[in-house]
This record gives sequence, C-alpha cells and structure tokens, in this order.
Amino acid sequence: MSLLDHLAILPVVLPLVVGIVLIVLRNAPRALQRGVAVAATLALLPLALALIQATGDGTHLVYKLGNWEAPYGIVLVADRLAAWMLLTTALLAVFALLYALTAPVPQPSPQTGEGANAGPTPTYDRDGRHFHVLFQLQLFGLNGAFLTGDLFNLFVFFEILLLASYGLMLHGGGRQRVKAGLHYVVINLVGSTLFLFAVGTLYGVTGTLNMADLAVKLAATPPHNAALVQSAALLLFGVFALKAALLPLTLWLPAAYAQTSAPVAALFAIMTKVGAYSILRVYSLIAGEAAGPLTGLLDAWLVPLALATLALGMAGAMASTSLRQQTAWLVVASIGTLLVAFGLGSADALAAGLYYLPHSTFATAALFLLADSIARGRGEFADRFESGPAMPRARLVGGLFFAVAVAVAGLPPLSGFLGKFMLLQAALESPWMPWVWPVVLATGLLGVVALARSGSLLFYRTHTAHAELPAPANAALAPVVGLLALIVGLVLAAGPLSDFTAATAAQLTAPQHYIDAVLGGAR
Amino acid sequence: MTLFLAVLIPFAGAALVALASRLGRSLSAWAAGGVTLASLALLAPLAPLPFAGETLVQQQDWMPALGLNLAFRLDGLALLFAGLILGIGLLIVLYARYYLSERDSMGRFYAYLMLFMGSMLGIVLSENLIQLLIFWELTSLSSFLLISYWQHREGARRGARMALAVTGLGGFAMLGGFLLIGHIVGSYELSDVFASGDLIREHPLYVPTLILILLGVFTKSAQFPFHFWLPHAMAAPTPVSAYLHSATMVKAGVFLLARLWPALSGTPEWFWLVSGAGLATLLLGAYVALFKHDLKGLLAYSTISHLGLITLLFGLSTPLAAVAGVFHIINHATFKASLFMAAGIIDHEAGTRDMRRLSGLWQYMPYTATLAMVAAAAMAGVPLMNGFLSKEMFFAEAVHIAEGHLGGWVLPALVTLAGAFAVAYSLRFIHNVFFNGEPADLPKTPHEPPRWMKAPVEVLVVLCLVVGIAPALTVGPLLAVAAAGTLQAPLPDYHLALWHGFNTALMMSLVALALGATLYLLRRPLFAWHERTLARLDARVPYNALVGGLVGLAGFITRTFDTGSLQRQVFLFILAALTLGLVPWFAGGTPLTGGRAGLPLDAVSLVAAAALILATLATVVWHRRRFTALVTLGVVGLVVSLAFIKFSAPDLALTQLSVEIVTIVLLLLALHFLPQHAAPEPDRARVGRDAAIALTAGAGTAALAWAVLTRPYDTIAGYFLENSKPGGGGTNVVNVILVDFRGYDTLGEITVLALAGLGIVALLQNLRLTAPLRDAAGRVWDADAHPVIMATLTRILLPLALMVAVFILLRGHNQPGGGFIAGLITAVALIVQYLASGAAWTHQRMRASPPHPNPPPHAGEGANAGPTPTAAPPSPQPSPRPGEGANAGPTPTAAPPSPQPSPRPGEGANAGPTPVYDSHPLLAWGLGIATFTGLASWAFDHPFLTSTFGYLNWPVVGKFEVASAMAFDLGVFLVVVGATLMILTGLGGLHRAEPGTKETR
Amino acid sequence: MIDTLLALLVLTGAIFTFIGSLGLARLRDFYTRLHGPTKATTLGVGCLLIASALYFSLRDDGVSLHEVLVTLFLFMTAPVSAHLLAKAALHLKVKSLAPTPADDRSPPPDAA
Amino acid sequence: MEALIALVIGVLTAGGVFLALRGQTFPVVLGLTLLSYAVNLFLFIMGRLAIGVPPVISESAAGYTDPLPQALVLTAIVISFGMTAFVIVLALKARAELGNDHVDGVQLGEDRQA
Amino acid sequence: MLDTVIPIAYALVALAFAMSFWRLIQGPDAPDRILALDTLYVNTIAFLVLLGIHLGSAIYFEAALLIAMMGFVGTVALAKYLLRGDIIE
Amino acid sequence: MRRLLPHPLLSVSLTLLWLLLVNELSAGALVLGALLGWLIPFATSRFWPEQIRIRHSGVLLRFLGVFAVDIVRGSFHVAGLILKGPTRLRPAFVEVPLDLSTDLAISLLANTISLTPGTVSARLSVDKRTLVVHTLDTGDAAALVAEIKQRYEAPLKQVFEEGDA
Repeated sequence: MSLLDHLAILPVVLPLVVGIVLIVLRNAPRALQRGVAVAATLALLPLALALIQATGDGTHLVYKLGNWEAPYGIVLVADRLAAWMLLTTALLAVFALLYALTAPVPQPSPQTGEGANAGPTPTYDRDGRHFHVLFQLQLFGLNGAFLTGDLFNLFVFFEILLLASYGLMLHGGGRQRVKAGLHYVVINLVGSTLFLFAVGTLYGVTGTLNMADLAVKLAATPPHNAALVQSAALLLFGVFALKAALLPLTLWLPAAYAQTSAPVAALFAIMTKVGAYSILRVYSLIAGEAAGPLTGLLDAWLVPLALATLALGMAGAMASTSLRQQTAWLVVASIGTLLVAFGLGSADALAAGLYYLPHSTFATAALFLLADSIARGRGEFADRFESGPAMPRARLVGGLFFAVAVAVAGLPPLSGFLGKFMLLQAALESPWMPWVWPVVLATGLLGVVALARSGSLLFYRTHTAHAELPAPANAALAPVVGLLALIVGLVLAAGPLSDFTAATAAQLTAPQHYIDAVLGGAR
Repeated sequence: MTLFLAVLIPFAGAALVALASRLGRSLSAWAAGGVTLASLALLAPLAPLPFAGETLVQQQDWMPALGLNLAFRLDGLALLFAGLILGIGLLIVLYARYYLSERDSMGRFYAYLMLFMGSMLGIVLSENLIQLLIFWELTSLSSFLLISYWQHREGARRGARMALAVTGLGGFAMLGGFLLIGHIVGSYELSDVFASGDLIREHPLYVPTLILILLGVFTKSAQFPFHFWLPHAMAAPTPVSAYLHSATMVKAGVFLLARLWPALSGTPEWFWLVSGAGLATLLLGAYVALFKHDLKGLLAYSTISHLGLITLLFGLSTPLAAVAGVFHIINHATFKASLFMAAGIIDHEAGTRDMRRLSGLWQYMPYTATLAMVAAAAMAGVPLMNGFLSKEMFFAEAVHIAEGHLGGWVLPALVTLAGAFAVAYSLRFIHNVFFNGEPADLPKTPHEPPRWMKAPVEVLVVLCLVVGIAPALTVGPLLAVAAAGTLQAPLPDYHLALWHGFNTALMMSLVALALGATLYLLRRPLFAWHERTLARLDARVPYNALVGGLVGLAGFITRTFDTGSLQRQVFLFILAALTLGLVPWFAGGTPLTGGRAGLPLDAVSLVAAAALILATLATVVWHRRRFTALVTLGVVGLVVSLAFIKFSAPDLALTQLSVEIVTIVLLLLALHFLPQHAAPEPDRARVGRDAAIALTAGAGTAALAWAVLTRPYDTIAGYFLENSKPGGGGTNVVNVILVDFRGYDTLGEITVLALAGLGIVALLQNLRLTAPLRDAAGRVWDADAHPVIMATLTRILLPLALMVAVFILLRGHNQPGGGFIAGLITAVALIVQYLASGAAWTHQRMRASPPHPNPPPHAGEGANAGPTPTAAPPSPQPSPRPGEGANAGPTPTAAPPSPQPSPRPGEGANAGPTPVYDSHPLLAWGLGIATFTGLASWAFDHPFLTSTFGYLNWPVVGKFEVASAMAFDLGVFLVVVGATLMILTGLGGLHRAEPGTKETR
Repeated sequence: MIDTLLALLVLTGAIFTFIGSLGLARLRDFYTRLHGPTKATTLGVGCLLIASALYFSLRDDGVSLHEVLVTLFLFMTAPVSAHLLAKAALHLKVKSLAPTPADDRSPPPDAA
Repeated sequence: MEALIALVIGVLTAGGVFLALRGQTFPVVLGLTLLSYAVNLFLFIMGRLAIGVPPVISESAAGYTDPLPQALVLTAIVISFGMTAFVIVLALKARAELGNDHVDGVQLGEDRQA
Repeated sequence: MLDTVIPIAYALVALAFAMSFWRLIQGPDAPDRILALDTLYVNTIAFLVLLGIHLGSAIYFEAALLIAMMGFVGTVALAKYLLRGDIIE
Repeated sequence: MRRLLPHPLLSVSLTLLWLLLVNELSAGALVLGALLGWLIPFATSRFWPEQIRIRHSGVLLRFLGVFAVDIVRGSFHVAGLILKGPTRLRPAFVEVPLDLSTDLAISLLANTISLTPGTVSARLSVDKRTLVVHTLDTGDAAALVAEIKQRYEAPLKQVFEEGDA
C-alpha cells in the first residue's frame, strides 16, 4: 500500500499528529509553533484536492480501519460529498488561522467590564493557551466527522469537534464570552445525550452501527417496529438540527458566534454545516427512496423548519445592534437556506445546497473577520450600529464590507446569488415551492435592507475621531480578501463546480452505490 | 466575445479610474472618458448589423447545466440603449468633471460611474435573462453607491437605502419571474423566450410571472406605487441624477418592458396592469411635479410622469404604441438629461435649487437659460421639439385604443390633463427660475458655467431640436431598428413627421398647452390648495412606517424568541426532542411492547433500583443543599455500576466506579468556589412546568427503553465474539472492540479527554477565584490542612494502587480492565496524595518521578517501536501558570520526554515557589503512542490501526502474548492519567491565586 | 464439612454486614453510629472474602488468595475513613451523646 | 426486570432533565451527570439484559452478552467524563466572570460570596 | 448447604443496603451521610463477593477491589471538604 | 544498595501483592511481580523519603496476632452492643496521651484503635501528643487508656521507634 491508499485517512490523521506535535512544542519558539500549524493546515488543501480528484469519477473510497470488514469495523467513506466538505473546511481553516496569527486582539472596551490592559496587544493565537492545538484538533474532529461511515463514530467525532470548539470558543475569556460559552456547552451536552439515545435505539433495533448497513437493515424494518425506528431517526434528526441551529434549536448560536473571537467565529462558519452535512449524509442513506418506514421521514419537517429558521435569522439580522451579532444571525439565515435546499431533497436542490454551502461558509467567515477589523478601527464604538468616528482606511474597509455584504446577502454577481438561483430553480418542481419562493426572496430583500443599514451606519454616518484609532493592518484584511477571492472563484468556476455538486447530488440520491461500496466485501 | 468585452471594459475601467485618481483629478475623468470611448469603439463596428436586420448573439458557457450562460445580444433595441448609455455617459463624464468640487473624490465618483455604466450595458446587451438580472442588481448596487456618494448627508444615505430597498425588492421579484419564464420556456435565452410568446401567455403561471416581472419593472422605473424612491434619490450629485434618473437606470424598467414585449404583451392582464400603472404614474408625476419647489424634485416627478407615459404606451400592447414608447425613450433621455444638467449648473452657480429663492437668472446666465428653455419646451411637448413628436404619437394611440369603448373619452381626457400639467411645470421651471423678478438672497452671485460644463447640455439640446424638426432624417433609422428589436416582428406602418395635419392628437396637444398655461397662471390658489391637502400625503411616510414596522417586528420576534436564557434553550430542545420522538407513535400500528420474554425480577435488584430511584429523587429535591445532593449522586453512580455488574458488564462497572469518584472530587472542588447556598426558585409555575416536561421526558425514555428491551434483534455482535480471540488476540471482547475493532472510536475518545484537559488549561488561565473563609454554616474551616493519619496511610496506598493499576492495564485484553480504568486508578491514587498531603507536597514529589509505573518491558516491545515511558520520565516543569508568566525568557522545554531529559540550564530560575506538575508530556505521549501504533500498520501495508499480536516464549517467564493493541491501550492509559491530573491539579491550583490579583493577559 | 464451613462463613459475613448497617441505622448519635460500619461491616466483608477465597480455591484446584487483597485494602482504609469522619464531625460539632472534647486551639503547624 | 430498568432510566432522565432546567450551574451539572447515567444505562441495555454472561471468552462460559453496547458505553462514559469536567471548570469560570452562579449571569436572590 | 445460605445472605446484604441508604437519606448531618455512603460501598463489596460465589465467577473480584479503593477516596474527599472546603490545597 | 533498591521491604510486599493479584504462582508471574516490585518503589520513592526500619520482628508478629484477635473480638463486641439497643450505650470521648513520635507509628496506632473493640480514634491533637478516642461503651476511661497504651502503643513503639529518638 502506498501513501495514496491511505488518502482517505490522511486528512484525519494529519491534524491529529500535528496537534500532538504542537502539545509537545507548547514551549517552543512561537514562530516554530505557528510554522507547524500553518504548514499542517495548508497541507490539508492538497489532500482535499486529491480526494476531490479521487472521488470525482463517482468512486466511494472505502477505508477499512483496523482492516476489519465493513459492518463490524469502522470504515471511512470518502465520496464527493465528503471531499467537498473537506475542501471547504481546509480553505476556511487556512484563512481563519492566518487571521488568528496576524490580527491583534481588540482592546477590551470599557463596556465589557474588563480592566484595561497595558502592553502590546497579542494576536489571537497568543490570547490564551493551546490555541493551535485546539485548532488542529478541531480540524481533526471536523474531518473525521465528514469522513466516517459509522454512526457511533460520528458521535465520537462530534464530541471531538465540540470539545475543541468549546476550547476555542472560550479562548481568551471575557464576561459575555463565558456566558455564551456556558450556554453553548450545556445545550450541546444535552444534545450529545440525545444523540446517544438515538444511536442506542437504532442499534437496539437493527443491531448495527455502520450507516450503510443501517440503511439496509432499516429498509427492511418490519411494520411492528416502524414507529420505533422512526422515533429514533427523528431523535437523531433533533441532534443534527441542534448542531445546525435549526429552529427552534437556534438560540445557542447568535450569542456564541457573536461573542467568540473573530478567527474562531470564522472557523465556526463550518460548524453548523456539520449538522447540515450529517442530515444530508444520514438521511440520504436511511430515508431515501426505498427506505421502508423511513422513506421521506424528514419531508414534513425539514423544509418548514428551515424556512422558519431563515426567516428568524433575517429577523435577527434586522434587529441586531452590532455587526458581529448581525453576522451570527446571518449564519442562522444561511443555514436556513442551506437546509431548505437539503429539505427539498431533489437532486437539483441538493446540488444547489452543496454549491451554496461553501459560499455561505466563506461569506459569513469573511464578515466575521471584517467585523473584527471594523470593531478595532472604531475604538470604543466597536462594531455597534451607532454613529461613530470615521475609521482609518474607511474606503478600503468599506469597500471590502460592501463586497462581503453583497456576498452574504446573496446579491449578484457573487456566488450567493447563483446558489439562490439554483435553489429557487430547483424548488420549482417541489410542492413546497409556494412557501420556499416567497420566504427565500423576501428574506433576500431583508438581508439587503439590513446590511445596507449596517454599512450606512458603520461607514457613512461618521463624525470626526477624537482619538487616534489603530488602522487595520493589511495582514488582518488579507484573509478577508482571500475569502472574497474564493467567493469570486466560486462564481468564475460556477460551471464545473455546479457540475460537481450536481454529480454529488446524484450520488446522494442513489445511495445504493454507497451501500454497495461499503458492504460489498462483506456480502 | 466583443459584446462581452464591451461590457467588461467599464468594470475593468472602474479599477483603472480609481487608480488614475491617485495621479490627478482630471486624470480620472480622462480615464473614465477613455473607458467609455473604448467601449463605444468596440461596439461601433457592430452597429451596422442591426441596421441590416441581423441580431448578433454571442455566447460563452458558464453554467450550461442550469441554463445560465454568458450570452450577449445586439439587436436594434440593445443598440439604441447601448448608444444612449455610452453617449450620454460620455457627456456626463465631461459634465461631472466640472460639477464636482475640490472636496469630492473624483476617483471614487468615476469608479462608481463606470461600474454603473458597465452594469447598465450588461442589462441591455444580455441575451440570457438570469444574466440580465445579475446586471440589473448590479445597477441597483452601483446606484446605491452613487446616490450615497455624499455620504455625510443624511438625505443621501436615506435616499440610497430607500432606492436600494425598493429596487432590490423588484430585483428579487424579477428573479422569480425570470425563473418562471425559464420554467415555462425551458430556457433563459431571449431568442427562445421570444419564440415562445404564446406558450408563456397561455401558461397557467403566466399571471404570477407577469406580476413578478412587473414588480421589477415598476420599482426600477419608479412606477406608482413604487415611485417614491426616485425623488429621494435626488440627493445624489446632479450628474448622477442626469445619468441614472433620466437617461439610464430608470429606463431599465421600461427597457425590460420593451425587451419582453414580444413574450408577455397582448393579454388583458398585461394591458390593465401595465397601462394602469403607467397612467396612474403619468398623472401623479405630472401633478406633483408642478408643486415641487426643488428644481431636481420637479424634474424627478416629471421623470416619473414621463416614465409612466412610456409604460402606458407599452401597456397599450399595439405595435404602434410600442414604437411610440421607444421613441419617447429616446426623446426623454435627451431632454431630461439636459434639463438635469442645467439644473445642476444652476445649483452649482447659484448655490441653491429652491425655486422659491431662484428667479431672474436670465440676466446672469442667458446662454444656459436658453438651453434650458429649449429642453423644457421639449418636455412640455411644444412643437419643433422632439418631445412633441412622441407625445403626438402617444395621444394618437391613446385615442386609437379608446375608440369604440364605452367611456372612450376617459383615457384621452386623462392623458391630455397630464399633458397640461407637463406644460404647467415646464412653464414653471422656465418662468420661475429665469424670470419672475430679481433673485432673492442667493448664496452665490450666479454666472455662466465653464465652457465645457455647458457643452454636454448643448449637444443634447441640439439633438432635441434636430430630432424635433427633422425626425425622419435623424432619428428615423435608429427608431426603426430599435422598434424592430422591440417588436421582434415587422414594423407597423408609421410616419415620422412634424406635421400630420389637424387631427385629434394635435387638438389634444393644443388643449394641453392652453390648459397648462392656465394652470400655471392659476398657480397661487392651486399651490395653496395643494399645501392644505395633497402635500401632506407623502409616500415616504408609509414606506418609513413599513420599514420601521419591519425592524420593530424583527426586534420583537428576535427578543421574544431569544431571551438569552439557557433554561429556555434547554427547554425548547427537550420539547423538540419529545415532539420528534412522540410523533411517529401517533400514526398507530406499532405496539409499544414487543414479543421478547424478559428476565424475572429479584429482590436485590428491587432494593437496588429503589435506592437508585430514591437517590435520584433526593438529588433532585435537594439540589439546593448541594453537598447532600452530591452524596446522593454518589449513590446513584454506585447503583448504576452495580447494574452494570449485574447485567454482565464488569468493564463498565469498573469504569463507572472510577469515573464516579473522580467526578465527585471534581464537583467538590467546584462546590468550594461556588456559592454555598442556592438562590430560591423564581416561581412555582416554572417548577411545575419543568417537572411536567421532565416527567414526560422520563416517561418517553422509559417507554423507548421498554420498547427496545421487549423486542428481539439481530446484531453484528456474533462477529466480535467469534473473532475476538483469533482476530484480535484477546478474550475480553469489550476490550478488543475498544482497542481493535473500534480502536478508531477509542482514539477519538482519548482525544476528547486530552481536549478536555487542554481546554480546561486554557480556560483556567486568568481564572481567579476567592475561596470562602467559612463553610455554609459560617464555621471557620478546620485548621489542620493535612491530617497526619490520613497522609501517612495514603502514602502507603500509593504503591499498592499503582500495582493494581499495572495489573488492570495488563490484563485488560483478556479480562475486565484496560488502559482507561488503569489510568483512572493511577490518577485517583495520585489525587489521594493531593488530598492527603497537599498540592505543594505532591508536586514536589512528582517532579522527579514519573507519576505512572514503568510499564512492564514487554508491553513496549510489540509492534510499537516507540520508546516506552520507562526511558522518559517527564522532565521537570516550571509553572505554566500565566500568573507567573512575567518571565519573559523561554520557558524550558518540556516537551517530548526525550530519552535524556536533561533540563536546560537556568531552568530553576523561574520555578515558582509552588511548582506545578505539568501533565502535558503525559498527554502527548499517550496520544502519540496510540496514534503511532495506528500509523505503524502502514509500514506493513495495512490500514490505519490494524492490530497484530503474537506469542513469545521466554525462558523462566514462560509463554506470553504481545499485541500491538496493548501499546494502544498504554496510550489510552497515559492520556487518562495525564488528562485527569491536568484537570484536577489545574482546579486544585485555583486557590493559590491570591485574591484580588489584577488580571493580566 | 468444608461446605458447611463455607456456608457458615457466608452467613456470618452477611450477618455482620447486616449488623453494621443496623447499627448505622439504629444508633442515636453520629459517633456511636460510626462504630458499626467500621468494625462489624468490615469483619462481615472479611468473612465473605475468606469464604470466597475458600470457595474458589476448592473449585479451581489452586489457591485463590486474591480476596486477601480486598480485605487488606478494607482494613487499611476503613479506620482512616472513620477517623476522618469523626474528625469532621467534631469540627462540625455534630450532636453527641457523650460530652465532646474541647476544641483543639493550638496553632496549626502548617496553616496554609 | 426489563420494566424495572426502563423505570430506572426514566427516573434518571426525568431527574436529569429537571435539574438541567434549573437556573444555577451546580444543579445543571448534576442534571447533566444524571442524564449521562441515564443514557449510559440506556445504551448499555440496548444489548438486552443478561445475567452472568460477561463477554469474556472462556471455555466455561454459558454464553455471552452483546459486547458492542458495552464498548460504546465505555466510550460514552469517558467522553461524558471529559465533558463533565469541562463544564464544571466552565461553571467556575462563569462564576468568576459573571459574579454569580446563575447560568445566565443574572442575580436571583442572594449570593453570599458575591 | 451453600445454596440455602446464599439467598439468606443476599437478603441480609440487601437489608443492610437498605438501612445504610435509609441513614443516608435520613442524615441528619453531613458526616452521617458520608458514613452511610461509605457503608453502602462496603455493602456493595459484600454483594459482589456473594455474587461471585453464587455465580461461581471470579470476574467480579476486580470490581470489589476497585470499590474498596474508590470508596475510600470518595469518603476521604467528602470528609476533607467538610473539614477544609478546599480538598486539594 | 539504597540506590538500587530503595525500599526492599516494599519491594517484597509488592511482589507478594502481585502474586495475589494475578492469583497464581508461576515463574512468569514471579518474574514480572519482582520486576514491578523493584520498579514501582523507584516511581514512588519521592513519596516515601524516609526509610522504614523494622526492629523486633517478633514483637511485630505478636502484635499482629493480638490485633487480629482483637478485630474479631471487637466486632463481636460492637455487634452485641448494637443488638442490645442504643439505650444501653455509655459513649464517651477519651483522651489518650501519646508516647509515639513518628507519623507512621501514630497512624498505625490510630488505625488499630479504630478497628478494635468499641473505639474509634477521632482526633489527633495538632502537637501530635494526644489522641482523642471515642468509645461506644465505657466503664472506666482510665483503664481503657491504659489498655490502649499497653496493648497497642508499646509494641508499636518497640517496632518502629526504638533507637530512633
């Protein structure tokens, strides 16, 4: 076996090993730590691309951990969807990390009640201990979750990425952050409990944990077990919905994302997508066309909830009083849009959702990063929507804000528009169309209105500064530019990319291939 | 891809212009002009094609699968608009160069202008509807930037946002409309759409399609009731108004009417909706324009009115009306742009646009006045001007359409009335500004503008005249191709001439002129009446109320939903889970109880279960008596482990027991720093509600458990039982599953543990808590920190416990036990030392000795080639606590417990008074060993974590097993010890923080 | 014979275990209650463990002595627990039937 | 026996849920611990109840219970241990940052140490 | 002989368990509860030993050993909390 | 010697312990046990800085014998008291002055007292000179103190402390 045969596990093992190395290097010169962290994160890119390449022809790369056959051992399954998620994660991680390395932590404003501190402001990765370790292990958790083909293993990786995210979320501390973090942690712990109840029940009925095997077993569920497995599958949905922040389980998100540090919030842009991914992965397998009592299980739930989430997200964005808060609500809205696509379930809709997924990830991440620069540039006014001093380099930052806002609002010519276009087009065939269209279109408009108001307040309605404010460094803006470049890339390469997502969607709507690839050896 | 390039040039030019502005103000103007010319030059050679009756379509794949391609089209209509955009654009560039003041950033202005120009060109040259929409939205965005150009002005900001919101609304609606068209036709290409006109009109979705598209059109072209944004957009610099709000952007709406005319028009719905809105707008705009005191306000409403006129023409659905519409588009662009520029000149030179202050400017700027008068005459529809010609055609069509209908006089009467108002406001524009006595306290003394500021106006005014006098010679061919492009069909028979004889239309024109003059003469009573009545109606009020209401509603929803309360979140989550879990059962058909026989009940179990239930209840009831609750929780844990034992899970029992104790220790540590008395419950209703949902949740899980337990199942477990020994080399199947079959889970699990440790370390940073000096009852703590008897005895226990840990670790593969339990035993044994002898004492002793027993040699000699910790006692660590972080020097390395852990020189310098044992190396070693064991299988061409085992037979010792899984388990062991110690010592170290220490980052 | 001994040991053990808990439940102040579990229960478990050792030694033809370990642990830890609890009770001034000794007022040797 | 176990799980869950809904951090932690007991038991019994047949291979064994749920529970126990530890420390951190031990940082009634 | 004794022994141990638990609930003071918990641990050991003899399996031995160790640690920690508040100092 | 084998006694005990743990007496177990018995004291040597020296092994053995008997006696005694009922008890706190000085000996004494008839050592004074003992049923406090000193303290002092002071 060459290293290439281990391709499916490399994106998982690499961050783990690097995480361990970084624990070892915790007292080494900072440059070395950073170098290792950046190199490792960058290295995920070629790996993800190689996986895209390897799965591009429809192959399911099945990696049998411990060399045990499929339903017994744990398998990793890399298909187009997994590769797509990995690539998105890797790209996002690079920029989030770069930002953490270069941008200085904002001075705590008097409002947050922290004492003023003297001395040079550190960058985010120096604001607390173990940033890089936590960051790498977060990637370990994310990549593991995207690749696993085992339901319980998914739980384990959920926990890894959650615990790493707790550490990252609370990194640096502070009153509001700790409060938001406490909520985030507790609600997710309750969620994990539910995950176990659901997995347990599924095992108790089917006697298996492998997702492909589960799909087979569940499809053959006898009628006297129907409600039981439906119940379990819906509970599982509840867990994923919580991670995805689907209504009514949204409430943890706005505070958590708004209060954490900018690079972490940016990285978290992918976190809700894990929930969405899981919904897609699991229910495309166990609730597909020929899934016995589970057929169409989520049909009645997902779309209305996602639409409500979208609406609530936009309402929150309209009502927000600071940019970070608004961005957090926009994350909610974007997840709503994404899940509308997943909920519609047709191949076209899935393709639209999958195209929209990296877009919304990059766009909201960019907005988080930019909000941080803005907050720093406006001194004590931070990112609150109040008339404040004109920030230094307002033209440049304002221009970036405009571009990012266009992306987030889903306006042309950026990829958000294309995603929504694809989504609306796909919705045409669906009975949900009379609901999807008005909500998606109306919330799009609300997003424009809300962001126009924010931009106008932050950049236009200014008075002269009475104090010297720090200008945002190029280094802090570069990741934003980078993410924007990715979004532009999504537009320019929309053809091939949408073909890829269409192929991915086709793969997902025909789960039999997945099942055969995983169980082929055992049967 | 010439067309594509022509559209692209302004976009690229925007960047160029912005860059050029760094080199000089005029340079950016030159650059902007150059860009416009370049685009023009690119298009010019293609112009003959439409004249030859050809339609140029250029296409490039973008998202072919979705029907979205880069496709451009040059036909007559496109050519006309492209010409208008670029031609007038060029004039505006010139004009703005002189209009903008020193304080205004030229580069920004021209960059925005170029963006807009490119977007506008994109709209008119698009072949693909979705692509058209993209450019459509881009015009909204770039006009937002242009309107808010003077961002320090409140009006500009508001106007820009309003314009964006209203046109944005239209854009989103139009997206829907286009998608429906695409759905009906199967393509977004205009060529296909034109070919499917009948298909569209007969489709059941025709009406929604039409309404959605018209929403886009009406918002963009400021049609009633969406007209109100346009006057507010006048806060923009005048060149912007002249360009966007007369010649181009607002024309995008009517352009679209023209563009989709072949596909959508000809139905009653089209007729009523379009011409209705047009007529209303025509009248309203004309009426309001008369009463505006702001020059630009007057022009804005006039624009609205004329756009209504054009809309009305397209709404009439006859080919001739469409031709008239196209014609009026041209004419309106010329005269209105020139009027705006004239207004800008007046504003620029006189310092105000308020007609109540302006008057008698004729004597200061006669030349400008002349130009303005000619243009205003065109606006009023005075003969010899181009405005007259199209208005004539319009009147004729209005009469023609109304003929033969009951009440056929209504439409002609109304349009004549509108014409009269147009005459009146044009008169007012001229008379009020240039005559009507002397000017009153103007900010500046007016004078003629610079030469080149007038030039654009001159050009346009000349056009007005030339077209007005000799239409057939000048505009005739262009109108013909443009109209042909609109109709996508042979042109109707029409005749462009100044004189058509005495017909109805001429009569209407004359009536309008006379009536208009009368209206103007009667202006004083009219103004007074208007002030009292209709002036108070302002469309902005409902708009603001709507937006305010939306924001308020959004705030209300958000606040109602998101109260920032964790309890609410948890409540919602549990409610959601209950709903999800219960819903499937309502369908019926699934019995709760299955057919599997159960085990008989026995007394001991009953007692134990009763104790567990009571202890749980006690914990719940006494949760505010915290210490007691903790003790009862201990009982719960104990009975749970008993249950594990009872039902054949010794491994679980061992684990549960150890975890239980460590958790209690943790909770005790926490309890010390938390308030000792709980706050009272807020209200009984809350408690009742929570109790209800808790009981429901309990009942739900109990039912779920019951449902599963009473059902038989097939499991994959047989495989594990069969393969555990032959395949995994161990007889304890649970352990083999953990380290082998599902070793990957375990790797993840220890990562979680390590993460918990690391996360806690990060969390503890800067954490300062003051420990209470008295207990809950107010007693001072006992003075004896480390009771001698306890300390002595626990020291004896340590080696014993370590021995047991090694035993448990080694046997794990074959008997209940394993790395996790062994790790916890070790950690607990060390914790007892902390408990009994104190942190300082223990840390001192742990510095030089490994806190874990040296693993037996053979455990390290399996597949795992890594150095065993035997060789590597963790090196001494200085305090990693941040409080002591004042030491700037590099903290001594710790890191990989290398085989020769020689401490760096100078290390002792920053070792604080109470050294803290650093568990990081343990953690790193543990994770490292586990991961490396997994990776080692790569060397043997096996997947990650493939295990291997064998039997060795040594003299004296005898035969024993060596398995790579054991090395993995060793890793688990080390992580558990490391993480547990890290957590507990971190927490235990809290009190050492002096109270009141200032936090430092 | 052995069987009887075994049964006797088991029964004795169980009875002592019972009596220990009975004392815990019945006696009227903390300090007297402390005696039951510390001694009777410990011995009870000791008896049971000896029975177990005997049982497994007989059954599996080999000496089974690891029960001794548990006994050893118990005998080492039970008095320490009892001592600490008594100390804690004295500190907390728990109600006592016997007059409690005066507070130990001398300064602590290693006050933190 | 099955009914008894189901009842026990139900009670544990109910207690856990009730405590998780309290306002102070300490009962919430207690509640989470109870919930984890409940779910561990639940997951465990998914291998059905069996007495005296531990999954340790030996010649004399009468049979074996399903080992897989046990392995899963073991993993779950460890994970919930890590999580509990984290949330306990977080509760302390919140106490320090928020000044009281309410989950939302609001003051309800007295807090003697504040 | 053994077979008749074991159920009796079970019953006695169960009763002991119940009484210890009663004391735990009853209190009245914290040391009482800790003592009761400690006794419960010891009772559990007794139960485990009985179970071992009953089922003829030595597999429960480690659990007993562990309970002996862990019960001690728990008791010590709880008692120390009463004495000092801070248990690791 | 001390470097190579810090606590010979401990090592032997641990080896024995190992044999008990694995519950078999085989060459392999012995080797491994001895190895662990040798290694673990290294690991824990810092926790046990002082040498434990035992003199008068005979005294120790006799003490252990007395102790074992007393445990059984004590248990029966206490069991009897419990069964007789709570009203018959005459509990008391008795202060025992100590002659022992090392922590180990004091601790062992305290434990011995706790395990034997009707007594629990409740508190050690801070100066380690007095041990407060709670008794379940005391007739004569002085006699009890004397018995404790003679029966348990004297042998312990002989074994662990003679010649040290």
